[in-house]
Amino acid sequence: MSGAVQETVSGGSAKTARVVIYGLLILLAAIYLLPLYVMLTTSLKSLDEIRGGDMLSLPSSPSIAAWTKAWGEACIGVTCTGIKGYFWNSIKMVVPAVIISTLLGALNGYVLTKWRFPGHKIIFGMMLFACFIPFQAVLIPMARMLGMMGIANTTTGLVFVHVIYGLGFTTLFFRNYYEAFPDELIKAAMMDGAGFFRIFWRILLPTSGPIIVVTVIYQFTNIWNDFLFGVSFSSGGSSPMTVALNNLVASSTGVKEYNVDMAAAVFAALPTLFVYIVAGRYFVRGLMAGAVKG
Amino acid sequence: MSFLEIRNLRKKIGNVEVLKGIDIELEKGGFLVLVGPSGCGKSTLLNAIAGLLPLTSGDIVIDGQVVNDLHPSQRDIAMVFQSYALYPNMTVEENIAFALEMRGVPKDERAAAVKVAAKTLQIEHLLTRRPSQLSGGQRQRVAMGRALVRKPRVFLFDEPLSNLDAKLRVEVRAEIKSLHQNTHATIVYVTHDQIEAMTLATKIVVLKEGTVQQIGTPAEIYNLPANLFVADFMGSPAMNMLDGKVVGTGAEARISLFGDQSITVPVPPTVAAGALSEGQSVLLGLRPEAITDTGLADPQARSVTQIEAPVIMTEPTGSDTFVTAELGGKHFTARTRAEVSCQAGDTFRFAFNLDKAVVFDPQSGLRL
Amino acid sequence: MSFLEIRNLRKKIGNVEVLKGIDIELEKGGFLVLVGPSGCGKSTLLNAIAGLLPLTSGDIVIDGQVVNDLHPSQRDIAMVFQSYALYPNMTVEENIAFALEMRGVPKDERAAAVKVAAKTLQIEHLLTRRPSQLSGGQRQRVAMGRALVRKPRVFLFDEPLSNLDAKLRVEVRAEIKSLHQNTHATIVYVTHDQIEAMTLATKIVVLKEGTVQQIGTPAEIYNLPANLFVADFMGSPAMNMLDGKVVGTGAEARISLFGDQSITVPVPPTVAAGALSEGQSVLLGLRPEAITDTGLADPQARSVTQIEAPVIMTEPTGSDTFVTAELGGKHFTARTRAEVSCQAGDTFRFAFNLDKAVVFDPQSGLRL
Amino acid sequence: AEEVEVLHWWTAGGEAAALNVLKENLAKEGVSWKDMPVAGGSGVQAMTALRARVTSGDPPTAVQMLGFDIRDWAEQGVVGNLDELAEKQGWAKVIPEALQAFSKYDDHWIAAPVNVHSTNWLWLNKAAFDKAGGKEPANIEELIALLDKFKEQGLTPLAHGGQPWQDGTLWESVVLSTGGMDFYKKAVIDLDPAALSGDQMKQVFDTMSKLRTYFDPNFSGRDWNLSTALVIEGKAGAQQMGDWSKGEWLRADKKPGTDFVCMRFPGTQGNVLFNADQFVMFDVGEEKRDAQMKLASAVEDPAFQIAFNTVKGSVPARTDVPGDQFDDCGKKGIKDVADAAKAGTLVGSLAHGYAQPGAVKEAVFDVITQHLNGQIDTATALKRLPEAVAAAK
Amino acid sequence: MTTIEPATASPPRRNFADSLRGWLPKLVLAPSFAVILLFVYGFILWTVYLSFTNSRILPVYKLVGFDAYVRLWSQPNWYMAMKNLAIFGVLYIGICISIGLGLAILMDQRIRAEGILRPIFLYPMALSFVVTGTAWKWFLNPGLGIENTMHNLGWESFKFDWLVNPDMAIYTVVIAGVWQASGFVMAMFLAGLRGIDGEIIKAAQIDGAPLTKIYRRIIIPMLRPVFLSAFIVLAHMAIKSYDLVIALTGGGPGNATELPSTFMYSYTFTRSQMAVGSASAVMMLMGITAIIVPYLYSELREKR
Ligand SMILES: Nc1ncnc2c1ncn2[C@@H]1O[C@H](COP(=O)(O)OP(=O)(O)OP(=O)(O)O)[C@@H](O)[C@H]1O
Ligand SMILES: Nc1ncnc2c1ncn2[C@@H]1O[C@H](COP(=O)(O)OP(=O)(O)OP(=O)(O)O)[C@@H](O)[C@H]1O
Ligand SMILES: [Mg+2]
Ligand SMILES: [Mg+2]
Repeated sequence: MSGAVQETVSGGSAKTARVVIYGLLILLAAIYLLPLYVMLTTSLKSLDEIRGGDMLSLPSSPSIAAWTKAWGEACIGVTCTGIKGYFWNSIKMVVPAVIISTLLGALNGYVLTKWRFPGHKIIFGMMLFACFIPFQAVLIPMARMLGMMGIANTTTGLVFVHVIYGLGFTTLFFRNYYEAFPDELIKAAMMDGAGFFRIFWRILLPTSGPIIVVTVIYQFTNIWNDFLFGVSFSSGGSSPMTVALNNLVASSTGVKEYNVDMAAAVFAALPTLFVYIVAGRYFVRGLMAGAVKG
Repeated sequence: MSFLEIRNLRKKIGNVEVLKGIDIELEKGGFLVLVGPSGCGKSTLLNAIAGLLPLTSGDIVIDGQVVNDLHPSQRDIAMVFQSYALYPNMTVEENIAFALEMRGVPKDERAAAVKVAAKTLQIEHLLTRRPSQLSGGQRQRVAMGRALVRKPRVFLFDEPLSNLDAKLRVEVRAEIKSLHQNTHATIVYVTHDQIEAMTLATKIVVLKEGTVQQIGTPAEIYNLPANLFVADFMGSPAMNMLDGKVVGTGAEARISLFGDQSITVPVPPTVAAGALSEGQSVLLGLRPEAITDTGLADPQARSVTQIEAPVIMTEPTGSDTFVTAELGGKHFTARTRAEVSCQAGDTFRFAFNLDKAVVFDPQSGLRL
Repeated sequence: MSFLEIRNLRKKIGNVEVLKGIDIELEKGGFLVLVGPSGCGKSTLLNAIAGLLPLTSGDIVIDGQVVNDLHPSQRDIAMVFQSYALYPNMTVEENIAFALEMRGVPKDERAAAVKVAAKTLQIEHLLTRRPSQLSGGQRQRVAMGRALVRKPRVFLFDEPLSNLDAKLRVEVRAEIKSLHQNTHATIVYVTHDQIEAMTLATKIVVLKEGTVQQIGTPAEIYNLPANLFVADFMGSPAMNMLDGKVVGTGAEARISLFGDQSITVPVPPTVAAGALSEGQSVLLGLRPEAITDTGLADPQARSVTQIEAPVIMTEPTGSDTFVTAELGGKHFTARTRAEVSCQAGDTFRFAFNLDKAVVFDPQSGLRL
Repeated sequence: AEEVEVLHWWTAGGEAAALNVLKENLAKEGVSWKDMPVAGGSGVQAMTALRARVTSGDPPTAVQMLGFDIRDWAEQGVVGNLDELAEKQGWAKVIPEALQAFSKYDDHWIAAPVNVHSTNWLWLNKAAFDKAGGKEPANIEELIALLDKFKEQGLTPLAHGGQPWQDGTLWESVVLSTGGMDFYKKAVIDLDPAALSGDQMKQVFDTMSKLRTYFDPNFSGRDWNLSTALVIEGKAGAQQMGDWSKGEWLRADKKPGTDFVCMRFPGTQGNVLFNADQFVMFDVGEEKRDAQMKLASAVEDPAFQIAFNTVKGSVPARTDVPGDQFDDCGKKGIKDVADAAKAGTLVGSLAHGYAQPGAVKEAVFDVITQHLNGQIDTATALKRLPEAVAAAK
Repeated sequence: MTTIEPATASPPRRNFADSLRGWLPKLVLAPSFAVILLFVYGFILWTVYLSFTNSRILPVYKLVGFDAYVRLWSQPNWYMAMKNLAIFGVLYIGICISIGLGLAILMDQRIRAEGILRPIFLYPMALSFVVTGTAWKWFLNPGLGIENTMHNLGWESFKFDWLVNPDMAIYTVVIAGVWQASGFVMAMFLAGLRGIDGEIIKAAQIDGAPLTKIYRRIIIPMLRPVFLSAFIVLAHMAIKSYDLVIALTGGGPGNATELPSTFMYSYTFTRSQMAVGSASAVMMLMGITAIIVPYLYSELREKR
C-alpha cells in the first residue's frame, strides 16, 4: 500500500507543509481522544476529586479502586457482583452471532456472485435494504416470534436476532468481495470435480481473509454495542454488558459513582477497542478489497 | 472417426446469440486452435465444451458419447485458463493434486502422480511454494501440471500464454508443442495470437462473431484464406490487398495492379481455373514476405514481378526490415532483408513473388 | 551537443540500489528506447527524468540546464503511461487541455491547441467522450494527445503499447513512428518488446539490474551486441550460441563448432583483429535468420557454410518456419522459408551465414 | 424451587438494598429472586422490555409500575389476580381508596402497592433558609420572595433538573398551589379545556416562567439527584421534588430539621399528589402462582414496608403501619397522607402517571417543557395545552 | 463479469444428484432469504398494518383507517423531529464527509505514524453511546465541561452552553455524531484513495497541477463512488440515530433534539400510542426507501 500521492522532487516549502500536516493530525487526534481520556482519568480519580476538580486534569492520586469495584463489586439491581458476569454474557452472545452471521454472509455472497440465477439481483437488493430498517420498529413482532419459537429471553434468542439483522451487511461485504474473485477459479475447481460446498470451503473461504476481518470487526462492534435488543430480549442475569452498564450508569437514584461508572464503561469498551486497534490496518485494507466501491 | 465433435452448437446469452451454429470435428490426438478477434465467442465455445455453460441447442460428442448433460467434473476434461486460475491458498503440490483429491484418489497415489507431472514440467523444486511466489512462466507450468495429472480425454486451453512476455511465450509455446507431441493428447486451444495458432495447431478454426469462417490446417489458413476476414486476421503485418482488374481471358488472363495498365502480373496458381472473367475487379492478396528486395527473391519461385515504388516508411526489426511503400494511392508492406538500406522518400525496386498470391472478390470477400 | 544528458545517476529505494550509475546522452530529436527485463529499473529511470522521484545522486541535464531540483511540472516534459493514466472524470477534451489549463493558457488558445492535437491523432470525434467510453487504441491516442498538446522539450513513454493487442500494437507503433518523424520530438521510450525497440529507436539503451549493458543504434544492438545478455535479450527467437574453439592463428584462424573438429567456419568479420588466440573456447552467436535452408541463403553473403543436422522440432509460422535442430548435444534454431518441409527426425541441410556472426568470450560474456 | 422474576428500575443505591430485604424474606420462604433491573428514564426502557416480554408470552412475575400504566396493562388482560390473598390479609381496609383505584381493575386486585410517594414537597437547605429568615413560605409570592433572598446569598435559588418529568412535577405543584384542589381536579384530572387554557392556567405558566429565572444555567437534562446534591452542598437553596429526594439527604448523613427542611410546596398543605410504586402481578400460570402470592404477601408485610420506606423516603402503602421508626419528615408524610385520604384530597400525580394515561401525560409534558425552555411563549402554551391533550386522548 | 451457470440448469434429462446440484445454491440462500423476508419485510408489513389500527399499549388488529397518520401530522413534536432531522442530517453528513475526506487526505501524505493515528480516528466507531454518552454529556455541560475548563484556565468570557440551549442543542448532537462516524468515513476514503492508480497522479504532476488542484480536480472527483457509499451509510445512520440523542440530551431541552427515531420510540413504547409510533415508522421507512432504492437500483444495474 502506498499513498496516493507519491514522493516527488519538491521545493523548499515541503518541510513546512509536513509540519503543518503533522500538526493538524496530532491536534485532531488529541480532540478525538478526549472522551476516552476523560473516561480513563475519571475512572482513576476519587469521587471527591471528580466533584471538585477539573474534568481534564490528571488524577492526583490514581487508584484502581473504581475498576475493581466496577468489575466485581458494583451493585446492579439486587446483585452486587459487578459487571464481570455480564461481560461473559456478552461474549457468549457475540461470538456465536458473529460466527454464524459471517458464515451465512459468506455463503450468500458466494451464491450471489458465483451461482447466479435469475432474480439474484432482486434478492440481493432486498437483503441489502434490510440493513436499513430501524430496529425500534421490529421489537414487538420480534418478541412475538421469539416467544413462538421458544427462545425468548435466552442467549440463543439474542444470537438469532443479531444474526438476522446482521445478514444484510455480511452478505453485502462478501458479495462485493467475491464479485472481484476470478470466476475462472470456480470453473477450474468445478472441472477438478469439486462440488458447491467444497469449492466454498477449499477455495473461497481460505482466500477471504481481508473481508472476514472487516465483517468480523463490523459485526463484533455492532453486536457488542447493541443495547436495544439486549434490553428487550434478555432478562436480568443473562443481559449483555451494555444493559448492565446502563443499569449501573443510568440508575436514577442514589449517589452517582462516576469513577465506577467510567471504569465500567471502559470495561464495556475494551473488547471493541481491542479489536479496532489490533485489526484496524486490515480494516482499511478490507474496505479496499470489497466493502467500498472505489 | 473424430474424437471430439461439435454439432450445430448454438448458445444464447441473454438476447444475444453468441454462438450461431458451430460445427467442428477433431480427431484423437489432434490440436485444434480456435482463433478470432476479441468477443467472437472463443471462450464461450470452450466453456460449452467444458460443460461450464449450458447449451442452447446442438450437441457435444466426446469419443462417441453425447456429453451435453454431463457435469463438468464428469466429462473428463481438463482446462488451463488464461489467468491460470491457480488456487491461491494452496501450494503447488496441493494445486496439482486437488482434482485427484476430489476424485477420491488415495494420498500416496496422488503424491506419485504429482511427482510424475512435476517432473515432466520441471517444477519439482516448486512443489511447496504458493502461486504468489511463482513467476508467470512457472505459474503457467503449474496450471498445465494440474491439467496433466488428471490424464483427461481432452485438454482445453484458454489463451494460456497471453499473460507472458514475448520471450517466455516462445519458450512455453515450445513446451506445449513438445508436450502434445509426447503425450498425443487431444487439445482445444484458444488464442488470438496468430503465431501461436500457426505453430501449434494441427487444425485451426477461425471464428468471427460466433460463426466459423474457415477450418483447416495452419498452412491452408495462412496460404489459402477462405475470405478477406481470414486473410486479414492471420499474419502480421497483415496481408497486402492490392486493387486489381482482370485483363484478358483464359490462359492469357493477367491482372493489372494499382489502377495502372502497365503493371500487370500473371494470374496466381492458387486461383481456380475459370474463376476470373475479363474486366472483373479483384483484390490480389500478397503477404509481406512475398514482396521483398530483389536480392532476396526466391530463386525457385515461378513468377516474380519486379516493380518500383516510393518508400513511405521503413521499420527495421533486426532480423528483417519492413518497408511500406505506395503505389496508385495505396500502401503496401514488404519484408526485406535487414541489410537493405532504404529510407522514406527513396524509390525502391520490389520483387513480387506471385506463387502464393491469392485473389478475392471484393464484393463477397470470398477467395476466388 | 546532446539535449538530454544523464550523468552517473543513482537511485536507492529503501536499501536497494535500483539504478547503479547510469550515463546516457541523447541528441535533440532523438528517439531513445530503454529496454531490459522486468524490474531492471526502466520505469524508475523514466520517473527520475520526469522528476517524479528524487535522485540519490547524479545529474539530469536537459538542454544544458541541470533539472535535478525542478518540480515535474517545471521540467517541460510530457509522459505517456502504460495505463494511460487518463483522468476518468474528464472528457477527452478536458484531459488534453488539462496541462494547458494548469499553465494558465487562456480558454480559446487551449481549445485551438486541443483541436490541432486531436486532428493530428484523428480523435476529433471523441472529444466529448469520457475515457471509459474509449477502446484501448483510442485511449492510447488520447494519452498521446495529452502529451503532444504541451509541445514539451522531452516526451517520455512508459510501455505505452503493452495494453494493446498484437494487431493494434503494430498500428499504433507505426503512428508513434510517424509522429516522431513529423514533429522531430525528443523521446525517451520504455518497452520490453524488442520489435518495438528496434523499429522505433534511433538509440537503444539496454539495462539490466540498474546498469547499462549497451548503448547503440538498433542495428548495433542487434548485430553487434556487447555481451551475451544483450545478445540473448534482443531478438526472438533468441540468438543461437554455438560452442566453438579457435583453431589456427592469424589470418588462418577458424572456429570449430559443436565440439566437432571437422566442422569449422571462418572467423566472422565482426571479430576484432587479434582478439582470438588458438585453442580458445568461444561462443559463436548466430541469429536464427542467419541459419536458413540452402535455397534461401543470401547470394551476396561472403561466407556461407552448409551443415547437416537432425531436426528436433519445426514451427511453421506461416511466413517462415522455425526449425530446431541438434548438433553436438546442443540445440539451435534456424529460420527457413515457409515452403520448406521437414519434420522432426529428418536430417536437414542448413546454410550458416557467418557475415553477421559474433563471437563471445564464455567467461566474461563480452563480445570479442 | 420456586422463583419470582421481578422487573424494576431500582437498579442501584438504597432502593436496591431495600429490595434485598424483600429478596431475603422470600428466600426464607424458599422462593428465589430473579432480578430483572432495567434502568433509565423512570422506566422508559423497562416498559419496552416489559412489552417484549409480554408479547413473547413470557411475562415476568411482577413488574414495578405506576398509575395508569397499571390500568393499561390490566386492560390487555395479561395481569394476574390477587383477590384471594387480599381478602385473606384485608388489604381493602388498610390501603387508601385512591391507591386501590389503581391496584384493582374491574374490582379485582392485580397489584401490590409498595409505598406512597407524594410529589408536592419543597426541600430547603436549613442553613440558607435560616439566613433568609427561616419563615416557611405560605404561597407562591412568599416562595418568590424567599428565592430572591437565596439569590442575594449568591446561591442558585431553585435547584431543578430539566427533564420532562421533573418539569411536570414542578408544574403540577404550581397548579395545585395556584388554583387549589378544585382547579387541579378540573384541569388535570378532568382535562377541562376551559381550565387548561383559562386565566388560572395563564397564571400557572407565568409562575413557571418566573421560577425558570431562579434556575442555574446547567439545569437542562440534569438528573434530580444531582439537583438535590446542589441543595445538600449548600450551592442551592431549595428544590421542589417528591419525597424520594429525602433518601439523598439521608444518604448524605443529613438530618431533617437540623440540616434540611421538608415542607409541602407553598400553598398546597392539606393536599397530597401521590405516586405509588406498585408491583403488578402478571398472569404467569398456575405453577408460578404460588411464588407470586408469596411475593405479594411479602411486599405487604409491614416489616418490609417500614424497612423499604424509611430508606426510600416515601410512606407505607398500608395505613396501619406504625410511624415511629420514621423521621420527622416521614411522620409528617404519613400524617398528611392519612389526612388527605380522609378529606378526599389525596389525588394522583400527573407527572408520575397517577392522573392521566401516559399519552396525555407526555402530551402535557411536551407543552410544559417547551414553555419552560422558552421554545414557546405562554399564549402558545395555553393554546397548545388543550390541543395536545385532545390529540393524545 | 461473466456468469457461471451450472451445466445442469437447463437440460431435460436429469437424475436426482444433478437436480440437487442445480438447486443447491438456491437452497443455501433460501434460509437467509426466508428469514429476511419474514423478519424484515414481514415486520414492515406488520408495522404498516398497525399504523392503520388504533393500537395503544399493545398491538390491536382492528383497522381504523388513517387516524394514526392524522394524529401524527398534527403533532408539533413530529414537525420538530422532521426539522431536526433535516438540520442534523445535512450537517452530520456534510461535516462527516468533509472531515472524513480531510483526514483521509492528511493520512495519505505518507504519514509515518499512520498505524497509531488510524485507530485513534476509528475508535469512536467502536464505542457505543451507552459507553461514551456520559463523557460527552460532561464535555458539553457548561458547568462541568469545556466551558468550565476554559473558565478555570482563565478565559472567563468563554461560553459554550449549546447543550442546554434549545436553539443550539441539536448542534451538540451533530458534534458527537461527527466525532463518532467521521473516522469510519475516513477509513472509507482512505481505502478509496489507496485504490487510485498512482500513474494518474504522476500524470497530473507532470501536467503541472499543484497538489491542491490534483486533489480538487482529479482525486476527489475520482472518489465519487466512495462519496456515494459514505452518503448512504451516513444517511441511514442519521435516520436511525437514537442512542446518540438519548445519551446526550434525551430529546431535550424541551423537545429541541427530538428526531424521528426518538419520536417513534417514545410514541410506541412510553406514550402508549403504538399506532402513531407505527405511522412514524412507516414515514421513516419511506424516507429511507427514497434514499436507498435509487442507490440500489443504480448500484445493481451498472454491473453488466
Ligand atoms: N455473461 C454474459 N452476458 C452477456 N454477454 C456475454 C456474456 N458472456 C459473454 N458475452 C458476450 O459473448 C461474446 C463472446 O464472448 P467470449 O468471452 O466468448 O469472447 P472471446 O472470443 O473469448 O473474447 P476474448 O478474446 O476477448 O476472450 C461477447 O460479445 C461477450 O460480450
Ligand atoms: N517503491 C518501491 N520500493 C521498493 N522497491 C521498488 C519500488 N519501486 C520499484 N522498486 C524496485 O525497483 C526495481 C526497478 O523497478 P522498475 O519499476 O523501475 O522496473 P521496470 O524495469 O520498470 O520493470 P517492468 O518492466 O516490470 O515495468 C524493481 O526491482 C522493483 O522491485
Ligand atoms: Mg476469451
Ligand atoms: Mg515499469
